[in-house]
Amino acid sequence: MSQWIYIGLFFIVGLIIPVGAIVVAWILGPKKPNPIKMTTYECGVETVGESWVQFKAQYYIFALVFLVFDVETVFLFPWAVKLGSLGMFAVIEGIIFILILIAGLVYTWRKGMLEWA
Amino acid sequence: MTGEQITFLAVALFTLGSGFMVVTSGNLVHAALWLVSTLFGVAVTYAVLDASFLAVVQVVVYIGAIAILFIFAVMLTRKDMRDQGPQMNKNWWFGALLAVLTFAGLFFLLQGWDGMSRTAAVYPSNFDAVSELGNALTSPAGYVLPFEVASVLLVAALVGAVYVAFNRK
Amino acid sequence: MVPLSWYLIFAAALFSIGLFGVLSRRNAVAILLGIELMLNSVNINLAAFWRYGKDVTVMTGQVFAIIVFAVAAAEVAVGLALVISVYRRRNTVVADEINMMKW
Amino acid sequence: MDFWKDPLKVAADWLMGIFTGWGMPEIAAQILIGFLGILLLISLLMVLDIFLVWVERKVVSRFQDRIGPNRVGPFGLIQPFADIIKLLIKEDITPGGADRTVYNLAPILSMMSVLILWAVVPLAPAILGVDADLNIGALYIIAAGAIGTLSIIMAGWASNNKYSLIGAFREVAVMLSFEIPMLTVMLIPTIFAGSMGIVKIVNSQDTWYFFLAPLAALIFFIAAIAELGRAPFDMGEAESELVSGYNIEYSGMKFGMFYAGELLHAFTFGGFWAILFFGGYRFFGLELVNPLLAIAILFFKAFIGYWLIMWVRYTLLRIRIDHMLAFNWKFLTPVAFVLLMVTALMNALLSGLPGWLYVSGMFLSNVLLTWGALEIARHYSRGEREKVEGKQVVEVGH
Amino acid sequence: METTLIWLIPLPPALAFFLIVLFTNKSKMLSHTIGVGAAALSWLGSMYVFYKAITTEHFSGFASSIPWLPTGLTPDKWFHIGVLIDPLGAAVLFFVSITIFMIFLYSVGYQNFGQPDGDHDRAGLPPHGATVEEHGHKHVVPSVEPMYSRFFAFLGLFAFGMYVLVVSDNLLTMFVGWEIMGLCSYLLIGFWYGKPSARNAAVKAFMTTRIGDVFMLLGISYLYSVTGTLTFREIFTEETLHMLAESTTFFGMTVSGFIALLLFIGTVGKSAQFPLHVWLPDAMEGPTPVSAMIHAATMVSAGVYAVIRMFPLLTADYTGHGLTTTMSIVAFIGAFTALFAATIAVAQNDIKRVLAYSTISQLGFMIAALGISAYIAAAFHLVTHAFFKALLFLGSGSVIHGMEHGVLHTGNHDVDPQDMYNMGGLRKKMPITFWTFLIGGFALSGFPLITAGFWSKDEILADAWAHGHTAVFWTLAFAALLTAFYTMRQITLTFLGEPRTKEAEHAQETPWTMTTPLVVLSVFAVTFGWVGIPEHFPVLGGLVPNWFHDFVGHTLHEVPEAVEFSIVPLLTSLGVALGGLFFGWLAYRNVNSVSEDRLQIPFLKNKYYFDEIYDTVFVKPIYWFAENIVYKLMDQQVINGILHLFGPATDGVGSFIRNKFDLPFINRLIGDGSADVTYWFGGKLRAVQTGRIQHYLMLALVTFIVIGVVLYIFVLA
Repeated sequence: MSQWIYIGLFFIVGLIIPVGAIVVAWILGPKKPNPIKMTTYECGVETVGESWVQFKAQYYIFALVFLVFDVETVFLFPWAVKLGSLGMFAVIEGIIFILILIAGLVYTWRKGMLEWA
Repeated sequence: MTGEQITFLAVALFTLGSGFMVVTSGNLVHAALWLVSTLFGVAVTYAVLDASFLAVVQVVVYIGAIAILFIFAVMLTRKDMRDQGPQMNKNWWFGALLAVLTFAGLFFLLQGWDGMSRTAAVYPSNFDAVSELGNALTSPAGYVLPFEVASVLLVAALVGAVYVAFNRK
Repeated sequence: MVPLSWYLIFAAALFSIGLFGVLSRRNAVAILLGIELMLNSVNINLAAFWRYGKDVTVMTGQVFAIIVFAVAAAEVAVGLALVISVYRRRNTVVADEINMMKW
Repeated sequence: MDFWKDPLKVAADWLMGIFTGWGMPEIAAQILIGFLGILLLISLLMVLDIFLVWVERKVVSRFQDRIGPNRVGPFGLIQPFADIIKLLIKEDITPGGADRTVYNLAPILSMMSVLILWAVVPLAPAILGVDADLNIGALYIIAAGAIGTLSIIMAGWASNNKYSLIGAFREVAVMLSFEIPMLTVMLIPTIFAGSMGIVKIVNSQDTWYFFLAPLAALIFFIAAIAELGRAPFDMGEAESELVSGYNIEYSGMKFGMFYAGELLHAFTFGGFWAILFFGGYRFFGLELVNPLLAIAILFFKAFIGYWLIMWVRYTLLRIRIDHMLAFNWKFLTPVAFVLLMVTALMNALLSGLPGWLYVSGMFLSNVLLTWGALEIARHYSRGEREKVEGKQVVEVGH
Repeated sequence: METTLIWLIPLPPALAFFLIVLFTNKSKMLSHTIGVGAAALSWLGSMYVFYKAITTEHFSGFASSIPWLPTGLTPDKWFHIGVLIDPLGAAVLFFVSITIFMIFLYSVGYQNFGQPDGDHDRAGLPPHGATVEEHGHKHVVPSVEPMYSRFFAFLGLFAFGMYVLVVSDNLLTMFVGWEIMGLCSYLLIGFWYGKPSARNAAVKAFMTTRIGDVFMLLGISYLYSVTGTLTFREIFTEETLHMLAESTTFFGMTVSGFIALLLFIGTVGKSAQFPLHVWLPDAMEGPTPVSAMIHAATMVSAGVYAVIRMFPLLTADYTGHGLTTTMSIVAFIGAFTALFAATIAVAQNDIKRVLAYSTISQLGFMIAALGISAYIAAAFHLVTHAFFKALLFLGSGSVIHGMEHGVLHTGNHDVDPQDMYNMGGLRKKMPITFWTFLIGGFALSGFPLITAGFWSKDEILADAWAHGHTAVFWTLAFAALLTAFYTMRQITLTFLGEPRTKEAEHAQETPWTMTTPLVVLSVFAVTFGWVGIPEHFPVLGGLVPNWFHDFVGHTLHEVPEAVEFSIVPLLTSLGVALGGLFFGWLAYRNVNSVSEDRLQIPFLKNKYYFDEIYDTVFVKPIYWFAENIVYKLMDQQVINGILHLFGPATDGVGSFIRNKFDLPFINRLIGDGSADVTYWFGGKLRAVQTGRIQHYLMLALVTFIVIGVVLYIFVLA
């Protein structure tokens, strides 16, 4: 618990500082908005069409693959912590675990999901 | 009213509030972001519960991966940035009613249970929950099988998801 | 000292909120968001039971919670994939319009 | 109690005395002191950050054979402060279609995600941050990174601009992808130290883990650069195509936050590199002499890391995003996994052997693995190349 | 050692299944190698276990179990699953393993391994034959089954189910095996899903057996809720049985009796007893001999096996005089089925349907035997029957295969190779098949003294007589007469006389993979009877000790004493067997076409119109139901599930009542009432069927809450 109090403090301070900076800037800075300023920046060219661009499915796939591997790797942390004291059995276990991960990776790879475009 | 209690109440209110925003806010990206704050609240709850590992994993997995995935999915499944049309279906009020009923029922059942007012045992100092967790997850006497099966499950999910959504055939 | 009941009621409330989301959102993604809330409430319970259990050194609660993490991840992955594939075929994510499975 | 032995401790005790003297309850006083300490630390970090701006500009100009800032103050040392003032008094413009809340929140979170990293940095044997009994330090780093990722996608989405959105997507995709090898190699110090606690990791580094797992250190370094989104992995803000990526719509202090955040982040990761693989504040017992010295050692190591990052940044060209991701998923991640397996195995096999044998075994296994991986990669890439350009005759010596 | 082995026995076929399905399904060679190899492994294992069993003194069983599911129950918080091979199990394992191994071997030949691919074969249809060029002139040869590998995969899964059922020591895993077999029979009956008849037969079999299984599951759950365990050994303890026998439940039956009845209904479904027998004859749509033999020798025996297993439960409240309700029901159904199926079999012309009905009737024998507590006789007949019926089916398959040769040769495809009236005189063409078939037939009809069938059937009759169940005795005796009769009819029509068609002339003997099993099985069909000769039998009695009796007897707590010998049943069984055979030969020795067959009574030929009855009573209304729902849904506008459910439901009740009163009753009585009811249900239920996940969720939740409240109010409070 105790150390979490300090981490909480860190979060608070970590919020205060940037907020403070921005607020100060907001106070000091001039405020003369005009339509031109407010337009979306496109190298001075007029914005064409919705500023929404078609989302490339590939990004989603990477996020998907990441999600799975992220969870699995996180699973490995307790294992890694205990590895020294548990001996060979645990090692084999973990290796099996990782091999299953790799199998997943290989599948995605073979399926051509890791290709861009 | 000890500090711990105040902390808990604050966190709980924050979490529930964000949770409510998740299910009510019209803009889906906002909903996803509210989900993030809810998840963060839950993470803090874990921290209050001394479940350090869970707290961190909560942030890593949920905020780091799941929330991002949600945001991506929202962007992938929308024609433009803004949502149009109502976000609730016609009989949302009935859903609300059921939710309230459920809560009432749970509450009713819970306060019938004698273990409710139990308070936590003192957290043993120099007790390393993580390595204990490692023990539980990897020792044959513990939860080796769930541990391995979980990885299989995840790989299966990966394969399934990739296949369902994006098979290029 | 916080009694166990607070956590359980907190979890129950979160669960109900999620349930409401699941039952009454039109957007399938939003429904999944609700499911996430419900899963989290379950996890809170598990953690609370671990902490308030007879013996803190028995990690069952946490292990269970971690498995739930895995399940949640799998659920999100597959669920969203389904939503997306539906979107690609039917060009909608509104749950009410995904109702071909009638007979 | 000698002030120079442990100044902060002394200061803390002094404050404690004062506060309790004011009739403040023990616990509250502690918290207040902690708060002040953290405030001090973070303010110093901000100052350091401002200084880093100068360093960066100097170094880049030297790399690019320029002089860099040299007008304001000696060696242009005052330049960054001028910059800060400019940023402060600059009008900050919010684009029309922006989603204000999210738009304003993003830079704050971005900065915060860097600052909170320092919560787990053990500065010196006496000043352990809060990590003294936090047993999940390694994961904490990743968790903070997750918040950073979130801030980026928020910024990109909220500023309602094609470029920023694309930039954010790329940035996030890269960060997510490279998080996997990073996590994986972070497991390796964890294995050696038998704990995720940063302090334990540092304390157990009688031999720097770099010598036990050079490959891991290398992978961590690469992944860190990608996490920071700096060249050659700076797809998120590919100036030539995306102007400046996700933060394109930001101006004034908000932009400053992103900028400063990035610099400090780089420095911090230099620090973590040092902590995980180069013994943190430890330097042949020198750290025991005086905490300040220990801090100096840590910062020195961090600086070296930071300098390497800069070196890479200003030397290498930007890599195309598909190459970048392919590199990660098809090379880095598998290698990291294999490395993890090998390390676990070797660790189990070699344990009990005399230290030097253990170390050399580990080292050799790493070297072999690196060599094998590179060989395979070369073979593969040659195949690819031949698919594209037909058979090539590679003369020896070229 | 043995116990570990027993655990391992079921595995090879399962592994084979997965291997074939996942990896080797491309290569026929590999697939059947794996399949047969797996079967062989299990067979060896079973043989070893069996050997161990018979060599142990006063063998009472190998058992081992592991804790599997934590249950809230005290004192032992775990639900155990395990394996148990007691004498009965050993005997069953013995014949099951052999027969299964034989099927695997046999199917290699039957599915024409090694033949060329068919000219126009499609997956899902039987092979049509392939034309091959052979030095100049082309001629048609059988072509290999397109889904060869899949077939072996299914067989493997089936074998797995059967072994699981046999070795399991508790009702749960036994039921699992039971269901796996149900699935497999569905898959194998519908193996040629290209044929509508096969599809329908598969669905029919599945549905019919489901009816039984539901009851069985009910019985199991009830048993569990009463005793808190499902392990045989724990149920069959004195006090448990006593407790069950003492307490009474619905309809004034004892709990034990009631549970036994429920379980028995499961058996009725599985081994095709009287009300639910309709699926078995149609099951002959599957790839001829193999799936047929699954439905003759192994799987349907499983039903009987289940009852034998549950025998202590069945007879828990049996005091020795006066059958209990359950037992009399069992006895009645068994005896009735035996007779009734036999009568149908007499009029069938399809070589396999005859056997199918004879199977039903023989199973009836066993059930009846159990009903009159003739435990050992039933077990004995189970084993012998498995052997000779397997033999007969494989024989018929071989015959059909031979006939198909003929059909292919003449190229006249509208000649049904299964119709016995197209055969005749095959004894010259396929001698091995003939002799083995003859042995099987005699065994089935209980040819005195030498064949196995005689001894087992005789024992049943003797038991029936000795315990004075004369009704059962005479019914069975008459059934036995008919059995002998139709068997001989079949043999005469198929093998004796002269070929009645060109196809029959060109029939030829089948490859060794098919004939070997025949020979092997025929040996058992004869010899296995000798291990069960009653001591008190004149002359032969005591020459060989009644080994089977002692061995299997030890399954029960006290070995049931052998029945007093009496001359009546002996004479009867001699009479019926010989008489039946003789009349069969007499009546059919020179029948040349269906028209001359005096027994083609439409009533028998159409199996007492059972399919038709079921069709009108059950099937049609269900069609109504479905049609209404679907139709209504079509023009149904967007519904707000729950909201509208409440409205129309009440309104529906009102209109329902109005209809009830408005329409004249007479109209209802002669009009199809059931149809209207279903119509009404459909009309109301359609509101729920919106296809919206959220509506389903809401409905589920509402139900859940309601149930919860009800439970709380009426149970907890």
